[in-house]
Amino acid sequence: MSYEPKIVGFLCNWCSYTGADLAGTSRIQYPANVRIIRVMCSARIDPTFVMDALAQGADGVLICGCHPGDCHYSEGNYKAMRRFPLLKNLLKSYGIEDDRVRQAWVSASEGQRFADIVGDMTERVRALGPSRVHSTLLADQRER
Amino acid sequence: MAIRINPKLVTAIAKYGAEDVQKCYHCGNCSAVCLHADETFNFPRKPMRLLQMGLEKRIEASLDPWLCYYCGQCSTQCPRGAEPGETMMSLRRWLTARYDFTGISRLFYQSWKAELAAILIMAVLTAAGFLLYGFSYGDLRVYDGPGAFLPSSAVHIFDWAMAIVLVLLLGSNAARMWWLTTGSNKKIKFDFWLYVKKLYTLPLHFFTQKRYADCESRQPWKLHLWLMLSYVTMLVLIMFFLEPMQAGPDIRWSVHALGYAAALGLLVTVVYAIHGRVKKSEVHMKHSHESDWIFLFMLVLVTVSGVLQHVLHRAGTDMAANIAYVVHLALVVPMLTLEVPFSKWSHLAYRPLAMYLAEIHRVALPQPKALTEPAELMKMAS
Amino acid sequence: MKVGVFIVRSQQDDGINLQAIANYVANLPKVEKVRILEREPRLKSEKLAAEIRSESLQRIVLAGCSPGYFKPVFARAMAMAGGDPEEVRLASFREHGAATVDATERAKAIVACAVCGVPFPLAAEPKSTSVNPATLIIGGGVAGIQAALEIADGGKRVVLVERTGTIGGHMAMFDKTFPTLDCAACILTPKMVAVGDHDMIELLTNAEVREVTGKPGDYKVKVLKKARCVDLEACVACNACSDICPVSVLSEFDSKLSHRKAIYIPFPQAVPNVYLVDPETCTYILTEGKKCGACLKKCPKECINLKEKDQVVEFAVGNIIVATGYDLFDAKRIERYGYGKYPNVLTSLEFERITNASGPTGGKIVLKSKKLNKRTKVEEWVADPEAVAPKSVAIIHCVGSRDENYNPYCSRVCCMYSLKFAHLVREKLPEATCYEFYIDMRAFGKGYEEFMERIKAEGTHIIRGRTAQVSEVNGQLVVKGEDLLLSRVIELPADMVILAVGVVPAAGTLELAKMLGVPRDDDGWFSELNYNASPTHTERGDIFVAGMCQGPKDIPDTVAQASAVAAGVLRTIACGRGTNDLSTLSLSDIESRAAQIEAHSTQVR
Amino acid sequence: MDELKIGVYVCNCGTNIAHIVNAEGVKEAAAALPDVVIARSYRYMCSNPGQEMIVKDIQELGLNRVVVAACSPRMHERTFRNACKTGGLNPYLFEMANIREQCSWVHADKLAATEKAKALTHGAVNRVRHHEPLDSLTAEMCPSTLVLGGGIAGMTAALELAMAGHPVYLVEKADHLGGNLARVDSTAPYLDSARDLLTERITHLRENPDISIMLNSQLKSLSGFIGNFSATIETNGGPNPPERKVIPVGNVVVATGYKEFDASRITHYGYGKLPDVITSFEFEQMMRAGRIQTKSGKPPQYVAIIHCVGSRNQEFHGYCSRVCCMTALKYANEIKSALPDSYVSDVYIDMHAFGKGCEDFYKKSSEIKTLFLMYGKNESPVIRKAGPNDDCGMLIEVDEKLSGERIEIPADLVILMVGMEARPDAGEVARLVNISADKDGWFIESHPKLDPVATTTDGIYIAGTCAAPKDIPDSVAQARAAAGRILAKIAKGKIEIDGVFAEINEDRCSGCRMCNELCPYSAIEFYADKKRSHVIPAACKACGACVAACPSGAIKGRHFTDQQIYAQIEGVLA
Repeated sequence: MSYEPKIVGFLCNWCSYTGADLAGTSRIQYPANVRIIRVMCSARIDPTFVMDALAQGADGVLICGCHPGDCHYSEGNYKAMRRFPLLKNLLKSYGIEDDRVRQAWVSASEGQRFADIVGDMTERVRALGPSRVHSTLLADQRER
Repeated sequence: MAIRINPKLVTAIAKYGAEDVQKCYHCGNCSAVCLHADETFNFPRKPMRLLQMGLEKRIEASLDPWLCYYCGQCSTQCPRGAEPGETMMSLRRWLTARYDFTGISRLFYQSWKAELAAILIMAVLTAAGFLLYGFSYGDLRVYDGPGAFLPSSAVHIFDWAMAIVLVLLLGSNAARMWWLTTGSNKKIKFDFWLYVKKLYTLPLHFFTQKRYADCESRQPWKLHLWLMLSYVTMLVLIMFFLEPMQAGPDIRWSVHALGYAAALGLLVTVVYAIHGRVKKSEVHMKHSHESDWIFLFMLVLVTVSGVLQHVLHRAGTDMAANIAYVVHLALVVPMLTLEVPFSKWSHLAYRPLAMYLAEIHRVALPQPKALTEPAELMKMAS
Repeated sequence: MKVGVFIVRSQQDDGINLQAIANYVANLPKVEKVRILEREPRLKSEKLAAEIRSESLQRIVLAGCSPGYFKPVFARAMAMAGGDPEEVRLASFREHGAATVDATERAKAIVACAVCGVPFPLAAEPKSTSVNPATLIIGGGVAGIQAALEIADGGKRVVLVERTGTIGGHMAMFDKTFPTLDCAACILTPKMVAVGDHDMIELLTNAEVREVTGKPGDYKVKVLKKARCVDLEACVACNACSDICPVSVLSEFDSKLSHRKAIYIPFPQAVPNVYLVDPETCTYILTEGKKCGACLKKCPKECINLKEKDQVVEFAVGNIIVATGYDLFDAKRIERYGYGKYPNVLTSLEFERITNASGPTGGKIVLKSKKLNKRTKVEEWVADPEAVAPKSVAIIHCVGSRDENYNPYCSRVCCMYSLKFAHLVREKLPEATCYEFYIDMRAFGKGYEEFMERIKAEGTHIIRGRTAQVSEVNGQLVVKGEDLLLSRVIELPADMVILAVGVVPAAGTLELAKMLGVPRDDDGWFSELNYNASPTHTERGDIFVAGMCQGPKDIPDTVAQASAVAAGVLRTIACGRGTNDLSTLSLSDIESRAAQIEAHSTQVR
Repeated sequence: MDELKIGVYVCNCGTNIAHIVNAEGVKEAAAALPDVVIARSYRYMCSNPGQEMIVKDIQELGLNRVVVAACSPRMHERTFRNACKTGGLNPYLFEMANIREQCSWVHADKLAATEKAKALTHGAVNRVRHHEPLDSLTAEMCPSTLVLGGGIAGMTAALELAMAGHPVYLVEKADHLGGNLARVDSTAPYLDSARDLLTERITHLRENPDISIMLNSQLKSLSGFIGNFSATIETNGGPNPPERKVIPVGNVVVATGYKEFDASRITHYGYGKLPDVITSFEFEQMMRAGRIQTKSGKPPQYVAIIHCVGSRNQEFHGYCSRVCCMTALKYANEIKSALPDSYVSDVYIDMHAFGKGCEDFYKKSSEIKTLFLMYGKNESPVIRKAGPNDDCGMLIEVDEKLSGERIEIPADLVILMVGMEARPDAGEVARLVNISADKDGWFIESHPKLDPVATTTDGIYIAGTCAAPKDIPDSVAQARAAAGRILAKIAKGKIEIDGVFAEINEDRCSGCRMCNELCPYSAIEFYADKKRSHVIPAACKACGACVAACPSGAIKGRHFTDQQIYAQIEGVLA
């Protein structure tokens, strides 16, 4: 059986999670590789979550929040947005490929968009092959 | 250099008929629906704007009002009930008054009483004149031949005299129109050959009024054309064939056939017009200025009296025919002398002239090409 | 104090006997002179001043339907005569609702108050009534939803009656909302869900109010619950029934741009999230159970009952909130725009659906295309996501609005949503050109003007001038109108034309108005009690209006009104006192009250 | 705490889940997980038998954690939480795995879907282990309200609240009530009397025992949170020294209104230099005095009204002031009424006649022969003195857009329609009550569409023109809306605070105050004495921004703790 990447998706409760539900109610198909974890706001997503997910063996991590300006908490998604580049740098320093971690904005009415994003991401990650982070990171931790 | 606006004009123009012009909030619908408005002559909205702002000089200089034949589309579709059609009509009245150097026209349009009085006086004078002539040179019991009360020869001379006066009056006003709209326009330099080349448009529009035919409904054009041809026929008959016309008592089909046709045309169209204006059956008949009524009724009376004197003469009752003739003349003379140069009838000259000048403008003025490309649009806008 | 009363005749005051009023007023104490002015009187301050001096009047009362116009000329006269111009008082019949029941009596009362220099609302305060704590809300649009939540959050019971199968109203159909461009679903659906599972809200969808009797504070309501044929509790919205249903008709929710089944759910996020059966098209119902019934067999929870009958429920409420919203102006009425003739001349709502991410095209802006309906064998113009995108889009403002031949009033929202459309077009089809034909750009709200500037900057051609007509020149739609700023008549090609249709009172407004005894204004919207002082109260006690049904409004204003109404309701419940109908007050009541107030009045200014 | 007993319930949702996901498989997988004492699958967990199943198990097997793998929590989380409650279990000890909307409905591959369902369930089980029983707190709701501003909005809000029998403190800076409305003679578009409106409101206010009107007063400070504010009001009544009063209030309505634009800022209008160029408010005074006249005392023959003075102009204010257009039409009518022989020119950009009855008013105004002249945005008419042989005092030069002509408008009196702008002290007020103002100084609502009167700070509401320009009906509606919110809160008596909020571990907090800045609801206050931050549960909306940001990990986002999420991650990836 071909390699199936595991992707963890952190979705904000108000827009993205609802959007994912809409994909469901509208029966829009997308790869089963993503496992969704609901948080109240994209601002809640601590970079360490992402690191942890990768450490636990995720091949990719998807972060979704409301479109800029739509945040239920008025500006949470901006905070997430500002935080993301830092995370990216961190990941680079670990030698983790850029495509493995992605941030996207999905509104409550964009079921299709969510499906597309997941589909696209799955392909990219599949192309990258299994993540080595799991092992390497564990090694680091052992040294510490 | 900025021009001073004159808020008072709107109130003044009301006398000429335009009462709703101020209602216009400038959506541009009228200009867009008008089939005669084009790149050079954009109306009725633009003239309405000039009117609202009281820019008399600009209005004087514009031919727009004459290019409108009042099909009424603009008025029916106007979202504010601003009656663009009627406003153009009123502007034509106002312009007529402006072209007329004697100021009589202005007087007539602003007070129908004055116009009526003038007509009466003129009628009385004419009647008196012809009676005097008749009694001193002829016999009331004789209609034609020797000793006729009003011999065609005499009347004929009078016709021509009057015609010349009219042409002079109308001509001078037409000249003023040319000067105000074209002659004084710096942008249009005088080009004799152009004027000659375009000359054909004058008779063309006078006799066919083809632009009228372009309006939404052709019905008004047909009627108007019929009316016009009828009195042109009548005019020709009177100016050139008065003698055989008047001779009798037996019918001379050569001329009379035409005469009958013309008389019929006049009667039918005029009665139709009156009926329409009373019933307000059509858009362009909704609003009637006093001058319209006076004109129409004069026309009816003239036609009827004319027919009457003819019938009486054929019936052999010469005396009655003569009296009818005097009455007829007492109506014709004031109508022609007053209506043609100073009132509604003057448009028979101004309209074709406007068409003619419009042609000149189109050639002489730089032609903006039709806007269909957004790019150009943006260029223009910026 | 010597008072002179001038009564102004006007077109509106049919049904009001001015002479009777004059006679009545003449007998009031203090009134020195009464005069009826003819229609559109030509008044001169100089003359009036002389009159005032000769009669040595200290107060002038101007009575009439809306006599406000003449106040300045009298004020000037008063000043000339050395009196106090502030003592020119208005007795406006329209302002205080004398268009309703026995107008003349009301008018008398209004004048009486003015004569005493007492504002009518002060003197005319109906007795308070006891209040049933339950509230009826008619209409489940954003106004109804907002009001319902506010009141229910206050711990008071609400019955929300909605005519269609789901709450959400028009807003649920929209894609984005101006000027913030946040998606309507994102902000509305949470509120809809909240309404759906609020303990204090009883939701009656697919239902209509049929009868309202009783009096303020205690209204008896009859509601017709149309057969939904699906068990509200049991249905899990699994779509099995809809999948099997052979009947396919054009979806109202997608403004007929896509298909739905005879058993359907208006849209995926509907509340209640339960299917319903359309009796007009369901084969089983039409054939009285002889044919079809496929869904019955298919439903895993056996929660479909196609034999279900409509039923009437009765209950009592204290307050009633009317939030029936609006319908769109029927664009077919303006033939020269070719709506219904040319498939790609769309109404604004149709475009909302096309551009909506959860709409028939998944948010792709495309031209309509012909599709054969397999069942009916007729070709229908529908929005197909695969169809071609327009290269040019023209948006026409004020369709049916600001036009005496149709609706004289301004619909208030079209300018802004048109700008929003322009933005969406430019955003989704950067190549496409986009025109707006407007008369006045009414960007009056918070952040609206800035929004307009933004749209301009995005490169939309904003043309001042009303489009005269849309025609088809060998297959190409052409829009003709005058560009007033260039003063040129222009003809522009447009693949898609969007008509920014205005709004009209919702169907059935007239009947409802009769049922409730709430008057309507000349344009058919519900009349508020007082334009300035009480924009959400009505002539009837404890009946309120909120949102579009009172007059065109955008979402923030609608929501504000809805909350305002909630305040009115919560207040009456909190203090246990509602307000009775104004009509319960007799002339003498008001008269004496006015006199009282004047006696120990605290003069303002 | 005693050892974990987790119950897992897998819903088939008829065939909705079962036709793709092998529910039995998911059940067995779950059953194999540690601490799981019972795992069941059932056709419809949401149905009554389904729920009863849970209740029964809690009571009989003593479950202390419950997981349901079914549809989206947005659909049935509430249902199952209630089931737990009835079973005697704290509802927060429940977790849901979404294996319908986000699994069976979006995947065709049965195997993959089943695997995913297992993973999601595993995640839920892991997460639920770390759940803690949470109880919603309650706080007192003080029934009295503070209303800032005695204009039409403030007065209306105050009345609405007081008539419901709740005490209200109406604080007004000036020495009289009425605000800007008190300067107006009549109102557009129906030309009703503004004075009557005012008299009615003020009389009611004075008669109402529950309202204490505080004139010449200002808010000096506000502390506390919703339901429990304490406000310090300073009153300086003329000679005697200012006195301070501290009042406890539950909610605050900010209705501080606007100030008019200062016309002298636009030089080319010559306001202040040309005697007969006046502002709209100066004209209102003329109206009230019944004397429309030039400085020389003569009634003007030509009057010009200029719109958008200071509004819709990038140099001054970009926004539209919303009321000036109709007010201008009102003036046109008033002038024509008082001086029938005068000529009124109305110089506008766009005619904003959008309200009820406004378009009709616009038309009526043109029927009385008002001359409407259009000028371009950001272009400005120039007013200059007329020459000796002009029949007018001034000439206004402007590019008229609808004719394309550059024209001179004769005028003896020019009225400048000055726009609205935020009061100079708006920033100060915003700071005091802890709300924010936008670039123009208008207060920001919590949501421009669906929450126009609330702010990001619970218990603080805005109404009327302090939020943005507005006409009277809209201000009144907003004022009532604000009152409505407050009435609802008071009606409940106590404020329910959901158990889910952030809390700060004071031992860990370094007092860096990063979170204070971050919180959009300013729910985090700083104890200067202890150098520690502290979350006000009543104000916290549990977004978790602070939790993620806290450098010392001192903040715990209840029900979304790091522990719980780490566990869930581990679960979904296992």
